Amino acid sequence: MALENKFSEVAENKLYSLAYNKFLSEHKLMGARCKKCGHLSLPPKPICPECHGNELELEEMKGRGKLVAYTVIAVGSPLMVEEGYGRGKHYCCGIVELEEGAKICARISGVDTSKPEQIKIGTPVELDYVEATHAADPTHEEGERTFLSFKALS
Amino acid sequence: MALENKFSEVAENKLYSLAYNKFLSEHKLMGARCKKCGHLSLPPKPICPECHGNELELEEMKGRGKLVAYTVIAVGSPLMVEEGYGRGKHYCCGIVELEEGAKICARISGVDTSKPEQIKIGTPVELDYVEATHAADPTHEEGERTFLSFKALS
Amino acid sequence: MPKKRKLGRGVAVVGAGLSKFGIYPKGVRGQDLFVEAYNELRSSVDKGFDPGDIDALYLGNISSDLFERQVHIAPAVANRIGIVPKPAIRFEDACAASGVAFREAIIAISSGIYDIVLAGGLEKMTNLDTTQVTEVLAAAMDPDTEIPAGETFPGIYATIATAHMAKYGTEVEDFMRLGIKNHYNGSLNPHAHFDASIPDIMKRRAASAVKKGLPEPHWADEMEFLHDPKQNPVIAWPMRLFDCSTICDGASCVLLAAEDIARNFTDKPIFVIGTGQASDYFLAERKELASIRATKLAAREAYEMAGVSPQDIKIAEVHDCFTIAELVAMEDLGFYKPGEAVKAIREGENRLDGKLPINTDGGLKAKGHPIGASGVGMVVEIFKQLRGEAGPRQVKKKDVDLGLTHNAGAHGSTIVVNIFQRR
Amino acid sequence: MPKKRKLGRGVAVVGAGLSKFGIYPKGVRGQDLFVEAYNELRSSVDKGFDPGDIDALYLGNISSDLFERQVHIAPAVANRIGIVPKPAIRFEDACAASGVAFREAIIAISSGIYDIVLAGGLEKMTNLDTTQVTEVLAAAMDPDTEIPAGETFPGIYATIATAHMAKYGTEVEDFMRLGIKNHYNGSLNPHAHFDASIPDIMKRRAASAVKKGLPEPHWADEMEFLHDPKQNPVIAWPMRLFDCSTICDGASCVLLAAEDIARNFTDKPIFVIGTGQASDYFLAERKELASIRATKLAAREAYEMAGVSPQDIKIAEVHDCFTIAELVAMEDLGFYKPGEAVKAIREGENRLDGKLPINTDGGLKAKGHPIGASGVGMVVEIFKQLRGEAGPRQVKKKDVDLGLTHNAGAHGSTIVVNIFQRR
Ligand SMILES: [Zn+2]
Ligand SMILES: [Zn+2]
Repeated sequence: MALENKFSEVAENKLYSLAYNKFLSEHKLMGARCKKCGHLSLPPKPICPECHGNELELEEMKGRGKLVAYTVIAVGSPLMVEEGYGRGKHYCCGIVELEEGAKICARISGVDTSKPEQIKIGTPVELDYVEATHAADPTHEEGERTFLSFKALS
Repeated sequence: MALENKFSEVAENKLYSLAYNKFLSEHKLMGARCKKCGHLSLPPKPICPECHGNELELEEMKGRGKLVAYTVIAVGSPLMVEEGYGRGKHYCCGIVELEEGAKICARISGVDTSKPEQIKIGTPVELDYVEATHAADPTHEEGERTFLSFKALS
Repeated sequence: MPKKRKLGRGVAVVGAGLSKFGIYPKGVRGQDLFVEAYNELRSSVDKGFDPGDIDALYLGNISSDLFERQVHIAPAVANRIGIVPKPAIRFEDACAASGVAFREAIIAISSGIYDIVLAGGLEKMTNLDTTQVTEVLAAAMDPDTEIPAGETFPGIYATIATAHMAKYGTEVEDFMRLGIKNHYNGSLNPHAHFDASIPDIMKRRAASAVKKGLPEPHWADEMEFLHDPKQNPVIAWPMRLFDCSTICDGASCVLLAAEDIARNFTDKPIFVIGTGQASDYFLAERKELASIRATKLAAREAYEMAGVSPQDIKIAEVHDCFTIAELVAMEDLGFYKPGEAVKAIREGENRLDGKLPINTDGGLKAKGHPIGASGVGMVVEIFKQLRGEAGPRQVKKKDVDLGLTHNAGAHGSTIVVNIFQRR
Repeated sequence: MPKKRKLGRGVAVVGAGLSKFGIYPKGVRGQDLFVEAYNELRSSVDKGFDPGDIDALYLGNISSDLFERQVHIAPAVANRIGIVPKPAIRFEDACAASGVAFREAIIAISSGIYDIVLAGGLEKMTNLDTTQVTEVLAAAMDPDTEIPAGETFPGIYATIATAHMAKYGTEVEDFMRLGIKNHYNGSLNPHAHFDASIPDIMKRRAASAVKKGLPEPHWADEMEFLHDPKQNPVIAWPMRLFDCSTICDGASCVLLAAEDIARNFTDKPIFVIGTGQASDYFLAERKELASIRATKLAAREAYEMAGVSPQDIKIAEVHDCFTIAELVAMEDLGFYKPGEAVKAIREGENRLDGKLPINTDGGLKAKGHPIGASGVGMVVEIFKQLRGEAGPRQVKKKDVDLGLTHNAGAHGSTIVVNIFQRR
């Protein structure tokens, strides 16, 4: 009855985190475009930050873009330490500007993390995914998860 | 030098939690009496809530009092569950008013937890201690800890 | 004696929204539920409003830290609902979190720095299991005395209950009567976590037993059902399962506007005419255990500011995290003399059709208690009732024009009382 | 364009106190450190005051939940310092927690509801190890994008640094220069966690090597030392260890009074003449990455309220959680044009004897960053400097009568800016 309907309505509403992450696990990077003003939100948002409209529709990103800022991390986050990164194995994360105009924070592969000063802002990148198994945390069940990553093309 | 001095001054200041708990582990229940107005704080406080004076001195409680309110808990706190209490083994905790006039929340032994309605408010109690070993938590190291308890006398 | 407080500028509630309270999957975030509440609020503002005019977000939340491993949640919520770069603040005073956010929003508008503030609260509790939730809540107790003693929050309120029973002869059945009333109200509230009365629950349980091939249980009445330890086990004597509010997820919000612009948004603004707040010690240090002093002090401040007396209040939402809490609040708010609330409870005076309806939305008991959302959740109900928009649970007596909310944090170590008027 | 904000009633700081910042044993609670700060505040009020006149406690704290497993900490602190039953509220906006508590206290006094408010902050971080602390801080990031990407807070600010380097040609040595300045200032501050300049640290490390029977290391100067990866390892390139503020414990507080009664407490009240706050998106969604928009917006609000321009400011405390954060703030606050702060840094313009001294107390880098205490910690320093009471680090140039504090939460998704005046 009403109770269950209401729950599944929220859970499956395509503009909440749950849906974004579900699409990610299917190797789809989804944004949301405002029907009123055309603004693209990535990840999807339920309400447009530009015009406050609340009719937005999902749009799949093509996955091409360029690196606009980055870092190479030596003292890793707990998640990355769980994957074996850290002091002995640095990793790059950065901000990618997609051809669609939206930017997103993601893992960056295909760069030389031993020479962080040589990574070039402007490097073209293309969408990629990383699968890794993690323990449960307060918002995820235990198991394999898909992580957004971009591969440097030059 | 100054750095270390300042630390130990705070750590050993007898009116903070650290000192209260250290005395408890020596089976001493300490309050603090305001030198200005005579108000007794239990556990000790660094500043008197009655007159705002900040000269207080430690005073050991004699440990006799009466039960003024209580409960018998079936769904135990994580700490008590660690000690084997819970659905199958209920426990009593309550508020004791000491002869010195101050009240304190503590474990209560010597009552029939299967008949909570028969526990009498006003029952005389006397100071007792429980030792139990617990895992580390954000504010305690792993190991044996002393817990304040009062034993019902009738 | 506290000083007589006053606000420099009047404030009104002009819109309100709630998410459905209940249990949502792990991947749903508290901020998603806030969007639900906010969307409902948007439709509630009769004459509409431009979200770009919201000056700030005041958000109550107790521990997204421990429940969702997220901090700095206020700007994240501002982001979700599209109101960046407006200031966004999280307030925490245990279960009074959004009551405090609401009061601070009133104060901010009153100061003149803001004209329109979105005040609300959220909590996503059910990612953790009941034991873990109990541990989170226990973090609001005294780490030097109460936690080592093995106290729990049901235990703290049960302790208050034994003091009240010893002093005034209050009986466990009085607590049960409050649960019956609140569950009935909740059954009329589509936002409630438990939208079922006690008789509804009795029918469901009997049917469920039959379905499982077990003998059909019979209870003479609700009282017999609530005395059945299998159906209503003791949590912390004398508090049983049906004396305790529910652990659930939810969000609430209201739109506040300065008095001088309130009618731009609706012809029926609900004015905040009094507000009060007080703190208190942990339980053992208090002189009186069968009463919550902070409620008395916060209420006095609110009544004096509003220029009304407890007897003027037509409807109230009080903090029934446990049934004993509702009973004690009825006395501390001055609705009844100490020890006399039981008389009203036994006579049904606080039902929907009674002289002073209390917790018409089902209270924290039946509507649910997503802790950070509860304080503003109460305001949402008073807003609806004073406007005559509460649907099947609308109080029908005439002149329901003065309402009160009472929101408690932890042991009642924080209390916020607000008084509302329809003009 | 934001509206021009104003306060209905003036407010002044009349007393201030800090605990010693540093690493305290596990059994010492954040609230104990607050008592230290409060006792110092009590002695700082020239004409004395009656603690019974404090109307409310406004406390910033980020996560006593995760650090100390304690919630509802504000009434617990009120209890410790003996001001129950006054209202006590906890504010959280990540590392801007006490900046927000301070601003809200200003607003509350301005509204007329309170006359005297104690505003402060505390954090007891070191019960957890560095990895656990990193995880707590990471909880302020976007759980959908930044956490899965493996971001950390040094990483977020390092990302801003690469954007700034690419856009303006900023060099890693510019970051190092800020660390050298701040460590020198910290060496003059008895409350600082690191009361040692970089040359002091170089001497200590050389002596320690000799003591261990190792060859004595030599560095030509501070720059060579800071380029030595053994002494100053990369945390998140280009941010190295000495670019990061320290994890430590501490508390801060100030006493605020309405303008009309401020001189009852001291002949040298420091007036709050401007305040501003703004929020922002997580990093990737921002149009500009080499700048923090919320700083610009909060600063504009504060400057307009104060009726002053960035060039009028004589001394500033800016949020240097990482060295790049100080550099970007210098530009966003309007002290220097975009890309031009490096010129001032290279010329030493922000040293104690420079044209615009910044972070005279050592900043978060050297004084330490017990996160919830930092926002009000900055106010404490401006209070002392404007009153000429900063001891060996007192700025000596004439007419240090206008000061600014800039407190950032997380990515700069919350910014609070305040402007202070000695009259
Ligand atoms: Zn739009
Ligand atoms: Zn005294």
